[in-house]
Amino acid sequence: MGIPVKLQVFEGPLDLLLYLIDKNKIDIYDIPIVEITNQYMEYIRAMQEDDLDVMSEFLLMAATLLDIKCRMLLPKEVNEEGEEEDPRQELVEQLLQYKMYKFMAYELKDREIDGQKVMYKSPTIPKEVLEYAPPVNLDELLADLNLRKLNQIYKEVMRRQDDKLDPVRSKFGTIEKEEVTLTDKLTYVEEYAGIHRRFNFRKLLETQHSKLHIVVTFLAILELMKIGKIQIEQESTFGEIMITSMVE
Amino acid sequence: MEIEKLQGIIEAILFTMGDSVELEKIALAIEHDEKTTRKIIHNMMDRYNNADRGMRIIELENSFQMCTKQEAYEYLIRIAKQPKKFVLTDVLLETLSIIAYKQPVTKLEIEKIRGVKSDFAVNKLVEYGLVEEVGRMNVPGRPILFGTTEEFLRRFSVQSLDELPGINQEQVAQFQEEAEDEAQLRLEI
Amino acid sequence: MEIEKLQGIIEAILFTMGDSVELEKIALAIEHDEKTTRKIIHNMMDRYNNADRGMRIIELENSFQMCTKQEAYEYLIRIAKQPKKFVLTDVLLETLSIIAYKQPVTKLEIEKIRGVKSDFAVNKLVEYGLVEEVGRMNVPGRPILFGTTEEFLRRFSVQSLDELPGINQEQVAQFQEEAEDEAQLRLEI
Repeated sequence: MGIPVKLQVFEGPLDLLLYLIDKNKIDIYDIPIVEITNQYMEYIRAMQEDDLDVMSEFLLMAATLLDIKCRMLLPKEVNEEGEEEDPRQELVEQLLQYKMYKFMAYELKDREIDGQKVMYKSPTIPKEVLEYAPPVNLDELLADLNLRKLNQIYKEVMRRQDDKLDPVRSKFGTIEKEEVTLTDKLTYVEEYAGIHRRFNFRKLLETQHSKLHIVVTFLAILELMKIGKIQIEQESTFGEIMITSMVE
Repeated sequence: MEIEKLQGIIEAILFTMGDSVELEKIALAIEHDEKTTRKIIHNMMDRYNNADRGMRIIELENSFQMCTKQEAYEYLIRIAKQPKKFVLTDVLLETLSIIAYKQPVTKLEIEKIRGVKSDFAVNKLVEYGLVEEVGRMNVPGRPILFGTTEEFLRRFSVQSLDELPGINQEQVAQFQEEAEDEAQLRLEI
Repeated sequence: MEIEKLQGIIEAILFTMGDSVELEKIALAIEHDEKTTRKIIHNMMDRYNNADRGMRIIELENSFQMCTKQEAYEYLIRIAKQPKKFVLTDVLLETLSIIAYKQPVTKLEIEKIRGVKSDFAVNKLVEYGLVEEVGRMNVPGRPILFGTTEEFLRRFSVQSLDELPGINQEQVAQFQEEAEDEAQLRLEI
């Protein structure tokens, strides 16, 4: 299949797949995965996309297609009920769902055309009436809110933002090759624990400046926990991990 | 009070406010219960069907709003300026339809369906006032839940969410059937 | 066109415009001469006298305007007097906490922290009198800086912002610096 010189712009991998299915007049329940994968790969190779984010989405789908292709070649997988599983099933469901919302979008567009022919009026409230509008009732509004609660909310918001950043990985600049031994790290963490007594796991990792250091520090923590020199606790899922030194 | 006078008052309220007014408020103002008030308004809506009336009353969830009839549009735009409306691209419409039908929905769910990052689209829809945050999901990370606004109903001439074209899950089943039929058809050819 | 339909169109025009509309313009829109148009409107004015109508049309010089009947005022006041239901939703609380602890802060920064557009939330907080403009940032575009109001401090019995747990003026200064640096950065890009 030749690729048109001017590539159509696709909103995403599903959009491109639907286009290929439509173009080839394929039964969505019986996608010839080899052929479609080939066409799909040809398309993304021809795509002149510099945006890595956009590209990675298309590549992820390519990986999925290749995975399905492999599974199609292997003996059929059987589920708990003893039925054969079609490796394409999940993709088919995703495509159908996406297709439905695309269709609904067109329905909405029709509605919008009608909606545009209707006009509204801005409020013309006479002054005499406006004077009666009650002020905001702050007592009611702030009823069970206090500064402590507000502070908690703030902390939660900021933590959510921190989580999005990935404090560890966002600090990786260049990875330099260097020797880090577990023995060195064991000494370091032990000393750190001796000074700080009770400290935050995240804080400790932040003192480490390379991936290798972080990994070895992590191993050191596990080792120290095993031999009972430190104790680790985490109050809630995704909560802060606290480390306490058990050495007097 | 006679029903005519009540109708006059309701008309005045809807006219003055311009915006949508909650049924509850109208009921309180005319000192009748909500059921009666709704009945009166529905009755008015029928009477507005007359050719000599240029407005109609629309019901949006639990509020009412007065607007012009579609038929008057071609004459109206000779005088009135159409409020500037942003164009909804296919991407935005697609995202909007997912939010409309799946609400309340998180960005992650939208992205799973579309297969692409959707921050830009969701943000634009929020900016246009068609979509809003309706709360947070009670799972770790507490992701924001999105839903459509009253402005969405107005803009798409939908009286309530139930009225969205084919909102139910049956639609999915229907699509599946269609796809099957299609495949069947091709087999037969 | 039948007279009824013309009346409907004129009604729609006067409704949408809200303001007074010149006879000349109305005549042009309905494609009739001014004399006929005036006659039609006068006829409409009579019909508006009915008890079931809440508006009336008034003539001013050479224009017409639709307005609420005086009799409806007491009911309109009842609507206005009904206390609005104010609720601090999750969205508002989050935004308020960010403004309280990061002030002075721009809308852009709030949006960066929350990950979504926050115009609505900020506007509501301003409407509630909890948040206000405290100045403008000295960068191109001069974005508005928001901070909490005195009323906010009173409500939370905080003497000054220093007393907010976990915030001090140094931090505020630092935040502002950061924000400025960022704005600078954006300029350079």
